[in-house]
Amino acid sequence: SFFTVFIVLSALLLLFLVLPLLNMILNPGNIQNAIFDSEVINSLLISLKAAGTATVIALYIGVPISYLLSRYHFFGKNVVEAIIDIPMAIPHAVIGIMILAFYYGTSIGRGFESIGFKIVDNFWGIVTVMLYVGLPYMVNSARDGFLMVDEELENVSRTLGASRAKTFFKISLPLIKNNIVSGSILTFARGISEVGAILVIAYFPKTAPVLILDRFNQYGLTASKPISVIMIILSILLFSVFR
Amino acid sequence: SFFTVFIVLSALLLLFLVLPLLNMILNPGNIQNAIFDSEVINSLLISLKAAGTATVIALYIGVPISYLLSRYHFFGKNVVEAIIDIPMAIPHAVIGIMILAFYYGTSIGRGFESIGFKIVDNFWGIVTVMLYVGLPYMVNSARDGFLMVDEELENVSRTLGASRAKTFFKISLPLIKNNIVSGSILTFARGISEVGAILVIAYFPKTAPVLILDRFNQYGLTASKPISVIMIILSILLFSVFR
Amino acid sequence: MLKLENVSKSWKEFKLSNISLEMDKNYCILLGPSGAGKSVIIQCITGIIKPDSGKIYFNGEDITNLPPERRNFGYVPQNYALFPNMSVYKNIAYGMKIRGRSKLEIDKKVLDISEFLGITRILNRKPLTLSGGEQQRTAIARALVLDPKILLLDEPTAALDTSIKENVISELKKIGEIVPVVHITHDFVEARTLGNQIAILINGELNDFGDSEIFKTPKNEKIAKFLGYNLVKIENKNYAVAPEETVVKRPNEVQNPIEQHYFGKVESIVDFGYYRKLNVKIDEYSVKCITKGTNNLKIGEDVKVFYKRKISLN
Amino acid sequence: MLKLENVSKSWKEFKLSNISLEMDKNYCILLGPSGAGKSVIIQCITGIIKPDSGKIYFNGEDITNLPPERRNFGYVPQNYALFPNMSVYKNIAYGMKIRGRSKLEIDKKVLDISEFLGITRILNRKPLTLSGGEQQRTAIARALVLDPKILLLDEPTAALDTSIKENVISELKKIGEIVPVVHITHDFVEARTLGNQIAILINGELNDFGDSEIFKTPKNEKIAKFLGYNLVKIENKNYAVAPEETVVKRPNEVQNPIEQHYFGKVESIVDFGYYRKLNVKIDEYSVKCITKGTNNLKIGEDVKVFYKRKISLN
Repeated sequence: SFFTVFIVLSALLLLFLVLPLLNMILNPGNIQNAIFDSEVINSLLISLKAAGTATVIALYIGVPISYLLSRYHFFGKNVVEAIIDIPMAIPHAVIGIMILAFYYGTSIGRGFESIGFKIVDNFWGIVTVMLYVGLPYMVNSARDGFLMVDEELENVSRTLGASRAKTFFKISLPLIKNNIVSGSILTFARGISEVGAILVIAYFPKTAPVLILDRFNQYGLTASKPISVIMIILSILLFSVFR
Repeated sequence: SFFTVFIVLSALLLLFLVLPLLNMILNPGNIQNAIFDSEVINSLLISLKAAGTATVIALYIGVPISYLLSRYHFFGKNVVEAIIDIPMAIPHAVIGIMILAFYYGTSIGRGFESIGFKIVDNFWGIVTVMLYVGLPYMVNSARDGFLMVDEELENVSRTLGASRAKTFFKISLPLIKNNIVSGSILTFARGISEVGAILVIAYFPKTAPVLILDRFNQYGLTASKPISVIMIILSILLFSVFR
Repeated sequence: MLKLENVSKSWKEFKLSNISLEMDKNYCILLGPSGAGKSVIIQCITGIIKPDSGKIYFNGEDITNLPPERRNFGYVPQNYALFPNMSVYKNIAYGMKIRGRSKLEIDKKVLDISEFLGITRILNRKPLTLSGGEQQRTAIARALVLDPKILLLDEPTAALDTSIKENVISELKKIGEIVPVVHITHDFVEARTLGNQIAILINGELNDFGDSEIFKTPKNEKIAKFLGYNLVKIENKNYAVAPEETVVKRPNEVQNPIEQHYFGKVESIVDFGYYRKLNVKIDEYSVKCITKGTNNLKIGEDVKVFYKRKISLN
Repeated sequence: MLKLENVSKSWKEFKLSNISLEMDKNYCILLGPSGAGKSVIIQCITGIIKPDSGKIYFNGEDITNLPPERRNFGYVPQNYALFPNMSVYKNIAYGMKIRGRSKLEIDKKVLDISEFLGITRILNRKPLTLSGGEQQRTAIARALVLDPKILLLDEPTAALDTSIKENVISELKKIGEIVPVVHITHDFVEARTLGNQIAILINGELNDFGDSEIFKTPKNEKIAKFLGYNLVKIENKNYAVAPEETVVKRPNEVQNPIEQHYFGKVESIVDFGYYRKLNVKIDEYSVKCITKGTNNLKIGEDVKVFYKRKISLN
């Protein structure tokens, strides 16, 4: 019947998604080796540090615009919203090419270079890429939060004597704490997951995903499995917190 | 004041996101050459065909489960929802390793191989990866749609003489048309954007993102720009339809 | 006609306990406060949800396990649930199309029922563009066009402007003449005006069942309280006194000092225009009284209260 | 005290045109149907939105451009807008904390106001766990604790159960004795019971302003219609007749045949218990009449209708 067909198709989908993961976790290869492999540890540290840095920056520049977008209507608002979605629309490898072309091809980019801000094969290049791909997640999470905060709360706060800024920090921001946390986790997760754009901008210092590809290309599947399992565990931990 | 700071930070964010894109579109390099380059055309066709195939499959196996999830409460529902989010949680390169390890390392995988279903360096490998990373988008879009369809509509339809299956096809499905379309676009876009997992499973036949990385590594930035611009235009078109 | 036998059901936060009820072929009202489980009963009757135990019979036939699509009961939910992607015409025609009726037959019946309900001129509109009253008529038309064995209405006036409520009540009276109706509501006015049979449901239990007399003589304290009676204790016996069956006077206005009366003080007044509602403090009880709108008592005045009728609650 | 001078404002779908109004230090009601722009006026008074043109004065001082945080007007929105992450105590204390008052002073004032409003025992609860009535008291306490110059209430009973509405009205009367109130509503009962000054607002325009006499003598057709009067034409002159100022009798019951009367037919009856509302068709007009609940006329009966009072509407 109708129901049976639906349940069978659903089971198929679930198996397709979960079996590769289960197989990986049950046959992780030699994890011990990986844990004592300084290249693995370094790549993980670089991934975490870069993603963390990008997340903090995203917080500071992403929350203000999400507040403005949730509270005000202005001419060109949909253009602004479209700009924020750019990193989600464009293939990752292309994003790398775009950022590199901007850095090398424009006076602004060369200006950054001349003051010593390097991105090619540099930690800050990784941060730049992670920030670029992660910002939409931060902005969208925070905006969804602000949209759920009843504007009357802010109105009442002002009639009770709080200025606009005080109202933002005492009422609006505390109320979207959960959205800020989940926006940060998504931005962070998006960052450590990125590989396409990083391959273009900064093959070195190697992030964990780059190292996985590197090991796979040089030594094959078995060599890349243990690092992959570590990444899986890390990602699943992050997502459990998110939920 | 409070406002000024917010506007300045917002402007900064917008410039950061839009300038690389503008620079790329204004300095696309030699596009004409790219259009007459059969390797470029082939890679684009492979990307589109694989993403299209993955989207159609996602539609058939993704919509049923999203209906069940939106209508029924059952034991273990949150486990099912977590499984659906796996492809979003795990870094792309790792997904490639996972799928490959499953294909080579389990009897199910070898079963597929023995009946001639190949994934390594094969079109169907690309489809498999694209389906894997795209499914959550399809399921989540369709589920959001079904959740917005008032259950009373289905109840009334049944009191008016329509069976459960008729009600699904005559009432519920037509009402979430828009969600199905946007879920399909997101799945398709996610597919053509994927590169990390494809690098592991199927370097050949080259998809457009793989070709971009390939050209970049072999001939440098200038050689990879025209294909990138084509991908940008394609992605923006897709996203405009989506919005 | 419709018979519920020991129907019990837990559903979300609601719980029906052992409802037994036999409705005749007329206008039946299920009256109860919100959260009493009224909607669960109606959903059990439609067949959308199955009772945990108990049986439902229609004209003697056990329909407990019959799926909704095979009952032909008209159902109009509280929010009307019009199909938003279909025109009013297509909404009304939906059930007949499902049954595979001919284009001609559908057209004729849809026009007939639309004329009866006065919605002919909105047949091409989409539900979202309609007023609440028009949406309701469409939903009723969609049910009636199939000549249902019974029409089930879930709080039909709850989503409407108060201004058109009274018209709708009169319309429903007309509809009740062509099809048996089961109508659930928390509104006493609807129940009084429409109900040939009235069942009172409180906390998932059936508390009384009868004709509109049940408003006049509440059977027990729970019902009396629900219906807005004052519960008073006189010489250690409990009585229910309707607010409109009290008389409040200034002490010096009392003509007949033999009548039994109680001294009190006016605590609050709410002015409804045609009448006023007073709370009068008598001993430590607060007694609700209804007086004419022309009465000019003030808050804080001492008064004498008479009960024109007391209903004894054993 | 509070004076609006030619205030105009377009805001979302609402539009205020040229409102001038001077409110004294007492209980003022702004009465109007939903969508009349009542909320826009109150938001202009709080300072949350600025009028497009016109001035607002408080005790003679022009406050049109003063930001809300410097007005000290208490504001209680329709949904109460309690801060959901703070306890009742912290909600009430919020304004004093912002002002940097001492812990001791805050504690004392919060307890005082909580006692006055009877919410001492819920001070540690979170808003989401409160009933509608408790939420409202908390919102009022949060405003009153700052000794506001005026208290602004936006539809204070709209979000409440009908069962506690009457109590709330009595409470508001008490509050009105300690602080001047501007209260907007669409509810005639609130307006009649509470209003010392009543302004009638229809379609963003001020239609009448005065004391509760304005219910008795509608100034023009628009107001009469809004207040529920029958508009009747007698000898080519227009009159407003209140439904409660009609008498409906069977032709054979009429005692005094000299009185002016009209023949009609009962079209519909709605039974409110204490009274009944009839629609009587007279010529082609439908006239709303209120009769006693004990009246036993039936739909379709021929009747004679008398008007006890007619208000001439030039």
